[in-house]
Amino acid sequence: MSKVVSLQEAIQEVKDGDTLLFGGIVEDRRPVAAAIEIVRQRKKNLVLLGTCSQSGDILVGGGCVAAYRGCYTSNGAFGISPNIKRRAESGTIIIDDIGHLDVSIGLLALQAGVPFIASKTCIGTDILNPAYDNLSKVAEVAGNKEMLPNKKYVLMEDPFFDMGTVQLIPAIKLDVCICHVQMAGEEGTVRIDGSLAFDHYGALGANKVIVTAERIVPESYIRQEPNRNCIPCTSVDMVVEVPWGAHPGQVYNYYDMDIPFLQEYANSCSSQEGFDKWADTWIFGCKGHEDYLDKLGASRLEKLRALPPYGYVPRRKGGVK
Amino acid sequence: MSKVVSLQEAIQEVKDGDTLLFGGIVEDRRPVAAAIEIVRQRKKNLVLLGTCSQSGDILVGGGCVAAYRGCYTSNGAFGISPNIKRRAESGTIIIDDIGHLDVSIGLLALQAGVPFIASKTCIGTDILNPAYDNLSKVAEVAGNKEMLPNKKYVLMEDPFFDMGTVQLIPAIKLDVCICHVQMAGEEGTVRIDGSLAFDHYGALGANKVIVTAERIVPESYIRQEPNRNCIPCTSVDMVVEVPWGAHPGQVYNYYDMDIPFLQEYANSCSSQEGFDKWADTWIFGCKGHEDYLDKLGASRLEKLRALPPYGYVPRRKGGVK
Amino acid sequence: MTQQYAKISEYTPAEAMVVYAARFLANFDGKKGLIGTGLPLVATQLAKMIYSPNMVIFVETGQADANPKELAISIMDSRLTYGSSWQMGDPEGLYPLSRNEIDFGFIGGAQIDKYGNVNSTFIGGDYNKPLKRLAGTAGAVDIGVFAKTTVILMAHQKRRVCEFVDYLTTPGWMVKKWPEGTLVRREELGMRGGPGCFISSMGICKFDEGDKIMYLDRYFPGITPEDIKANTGFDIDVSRATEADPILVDEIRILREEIDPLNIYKMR
Amino acid sequence: MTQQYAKISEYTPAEAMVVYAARFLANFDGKKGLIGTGLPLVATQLAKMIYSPNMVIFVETGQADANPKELAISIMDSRLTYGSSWQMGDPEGLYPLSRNEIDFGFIGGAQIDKYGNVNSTFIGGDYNKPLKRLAGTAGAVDIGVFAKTTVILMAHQKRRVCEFVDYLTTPGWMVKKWPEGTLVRREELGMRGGPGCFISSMGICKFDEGDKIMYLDRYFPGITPEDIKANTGFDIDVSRATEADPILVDEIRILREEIDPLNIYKMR
Repeated sequence: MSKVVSLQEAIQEVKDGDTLLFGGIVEDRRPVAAAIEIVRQRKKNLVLLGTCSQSGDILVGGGCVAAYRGCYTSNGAFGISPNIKRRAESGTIIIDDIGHLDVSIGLLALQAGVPFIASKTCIGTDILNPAYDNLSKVAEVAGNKEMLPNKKYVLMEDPFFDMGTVQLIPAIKLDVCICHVQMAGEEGTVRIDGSLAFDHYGALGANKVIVTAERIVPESYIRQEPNRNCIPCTSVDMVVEVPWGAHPGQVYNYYDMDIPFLQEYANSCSSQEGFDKWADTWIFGCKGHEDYLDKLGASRLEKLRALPPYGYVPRRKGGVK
Repeated sequence: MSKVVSLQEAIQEVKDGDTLLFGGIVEDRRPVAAAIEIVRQRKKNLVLLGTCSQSGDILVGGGCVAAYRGCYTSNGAFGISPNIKRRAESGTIIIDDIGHLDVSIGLLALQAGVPFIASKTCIGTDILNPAYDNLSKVAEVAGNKEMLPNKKYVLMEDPFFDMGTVQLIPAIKLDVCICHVQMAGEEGTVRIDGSLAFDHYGALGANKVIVTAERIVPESYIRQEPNRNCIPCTSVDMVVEVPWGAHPGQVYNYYDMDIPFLQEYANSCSSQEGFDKWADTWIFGCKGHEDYLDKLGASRLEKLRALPPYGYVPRRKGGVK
Repeated sequence: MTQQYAKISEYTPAEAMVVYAARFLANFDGKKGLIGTGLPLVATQLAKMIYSPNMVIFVETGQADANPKELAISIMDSRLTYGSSWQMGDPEGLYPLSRNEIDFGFIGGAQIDKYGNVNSTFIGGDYNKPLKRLAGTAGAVDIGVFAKTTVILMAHQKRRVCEFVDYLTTPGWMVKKWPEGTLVRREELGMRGGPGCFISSMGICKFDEGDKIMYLDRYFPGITPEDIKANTGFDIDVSRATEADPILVDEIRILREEIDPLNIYKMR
Repeated sequence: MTQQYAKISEYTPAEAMVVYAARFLANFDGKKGLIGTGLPLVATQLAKMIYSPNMVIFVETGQADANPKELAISIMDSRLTYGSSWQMGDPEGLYPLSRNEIDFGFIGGAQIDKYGNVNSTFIGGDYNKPLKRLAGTAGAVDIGVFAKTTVILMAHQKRRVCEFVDYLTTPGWMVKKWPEGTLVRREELGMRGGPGCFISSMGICKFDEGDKIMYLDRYFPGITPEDIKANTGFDIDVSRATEADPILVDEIRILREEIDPLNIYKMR
């Protein structure tokens, strides 16, 4: 059964107040086109999980995000994600910091269908500081309260291996997971190259899974090598073909970062006016993703195309200069 | 750095009393050649984890195993694993039954480096029956007591999602994990086709990892597609090239089951004398694995070779009859 | 398929059991099932071929939407990999259960009691020196805990269909609350799901909505409710039972010629 | 490489920091390191090229034994995948830490205190309305908890090298015991590892074996211990310090020409 829909149709399934995880991380394999469509459809009060870098920061700038729970609010070499930075510093977004292993283990619990997992992950740090525990504030704005645990964590003594005090980490539950990937079959089977980030955990446990893919291929083709696939069709609800769907980020084996675009984003978005102007050009000034691509121009995109066998654009062979 | 050694050298690293997990499951991708070498080297008091099917049952027949903790003591269509069946029914082996998700979650905890994970896995069943809890007996025979938890499980109320009583499942720790795989690089990077069974969890957390592979390839070749690899070289201690190393079982993309051999094993081993006779022929009657292969004969093996693209021998196209 | 009926002498009890199970699976066309080892694999292969082509098959060795071209010999058979959407390992094969995604689980076993509890661990004697050691849990405990409903397949014999199992491997409707081992209804332990149907070599049993005790729903042609009473280890209610529709010649033909031509599963 | 020394005017403080860090990594040739984002990636690339070719690099986005042919721009850069032994995702990238396999972690940060606690979450103001919001934990908390030793890289400024961090992201030697937040030695919470070395833009600091307080071990050429005291937010012990060996012309040349020719990391 084909699950192929348009980007607009897919994003209509994201509801105000949903808890949401984007696939990819930093500026790699981020579902940027999907994020732009969410802003275009003016979704509200989303709870962003995991990290807030390229795609998440666009949502924050677009006023779609009420709260964020995660471990990373930076666009890597391009600086702290500018929109969430500004909103954090003005106290106009709820942030609940957890660790990178916390996110991993919370999503692992989701994937494995277990309520919690013990670890020493954040012992000794301010992640466990009750004064900074914003979980209940996050739960207040979430549309579906059941997505959030009753408590941020519980401390107990390890009864099995004498490891001392350990932290019980609850599952991170998701209304929606949106992944951008290299290849998907029309029934939803997904193949990813490069880091899987959290995609292979989040997509297996989210209530609704939207996949945007550089290429949609016949399901029979992608099933020729089941060991190479990363998300089963049984976990995917909608598939959308979105070439260059992670631009200005990179997609291993497909294209590299558009560094000037990323720098321009970083510079523009230090103020809300700056983001709004950027959005006027790249979100509201485009009817959809094809318009966005035409505005970028084919020759600009061609320069970003990854070189085999490396999967990126080597610095010494043209490309980004 | 090359980690390639001989099978004899590799198995010398297995110590009496070790807790041991074999890769693969039932009669698929089982390290049978490695099991035979363990019997040949007359290891004692091993604690077998996970399942006891083809390779494990040979160890039990060979008198190498003092205790077993796991979820499956059957050779699938070929009946209950005959040696462990006989030993169980005569009360001469310690068995501690746990569930299949218990094994999965225990090894997941090992892989993730966490002490325990909560689940409702065995709630309501005799797996949790204190009268059948043989964990302390298993710990008594284990060489390295730290491999086993203080308790089999702990019950507690779920503090996060109101799921009621849940079972805390401790990590399954391993002295040794032995996997038989399709392909390994000389530095230890592993590629598996077909089910990964528990290999991708066990090998990541065991203290010592021995990989037997149908083919050892240049490390640079196997690294051309890191996404296709299943165990990183950093987790592997020794690599041995053992073609047909899972015979009489199957290896996806390489060969199918040797059904008459499996049936003969099932029939022979209902008595210890039967196993000993089998062992005289196939273990002690062979100087090593090459001898074993020559005894089987090249033409017999050729008939088992998998047909692309299926990865097995289709019934309607010759092969097993 | 033609609607021509097979004579009772033209098939074995094992074949009848598998055919009726395949028919029952028509209820799950388009649904997600986790299929255990043994005859459930055979019935599923037959069902997928004729009654529920859109059934989505998960296997506990990590295949999602498996589409085996030929009958698997065991639960990790290479035949299950080719054509599947995704191939990981045993843990990933079982997580769909604990994530509550599985509509039905389908298992065999050695003993079933009137509450639908199933035993696949040991029969008789003591745990540490059993009369008969069996395969152990495999995924049967996990299916019984997590699947939305469970279908059980087992030969109908007096010692197999009993008052209470010797060892409770797969939880049915009345289970043990630890540490005391008190018998309680499964809901009391916060467990969903439960056994929906027991298909035997003689008939189909279901569980009363109220007291959750097994009753006879259908008896196979050539078998009487009295036969079933005589072969059941507790006083089974047969008052609601009717005869099952006869087996078709084509069902047996497909089972023998297409599904298990080599008689690997020794059904005949 | 020739042993010709570079003049102080021929490199920047950021370059000095990276070069001394790369030299320090010679201690970990053949060892397993988990490398954080930012300048640690640069120093590691340089070290792998000249001082510790057999260092085994893990990255928190799931590469094992990464061998990037060119400098990664971020922690999930495609450049980290090609040539690695294994590529999974973030969880698998971090589990080697929790499995206690990682010999050294290597991180940046925004603030470090005399106990080696590192802050990469916020500076000034309140958690809910900070003066300066930072990147958050990423893997820094996990490295600080689990690596056998931690190496920290950060510009040396009075507000950055302080008495106690505004937010304790990466645990050093004196950490907070919850629920009260009492300061305790990390061993008291059953934590192994701990910060081994802080390499700044002015010198190299270590931690006293006894009281675990930071002291100056080396100052870079052109910098005096007094400069460092003036740029440190607590009264740092400089009595044990000696001058570091000068930087080599070749180190700077390789850093500029081979490692970061496009000056992506703005070190110059």
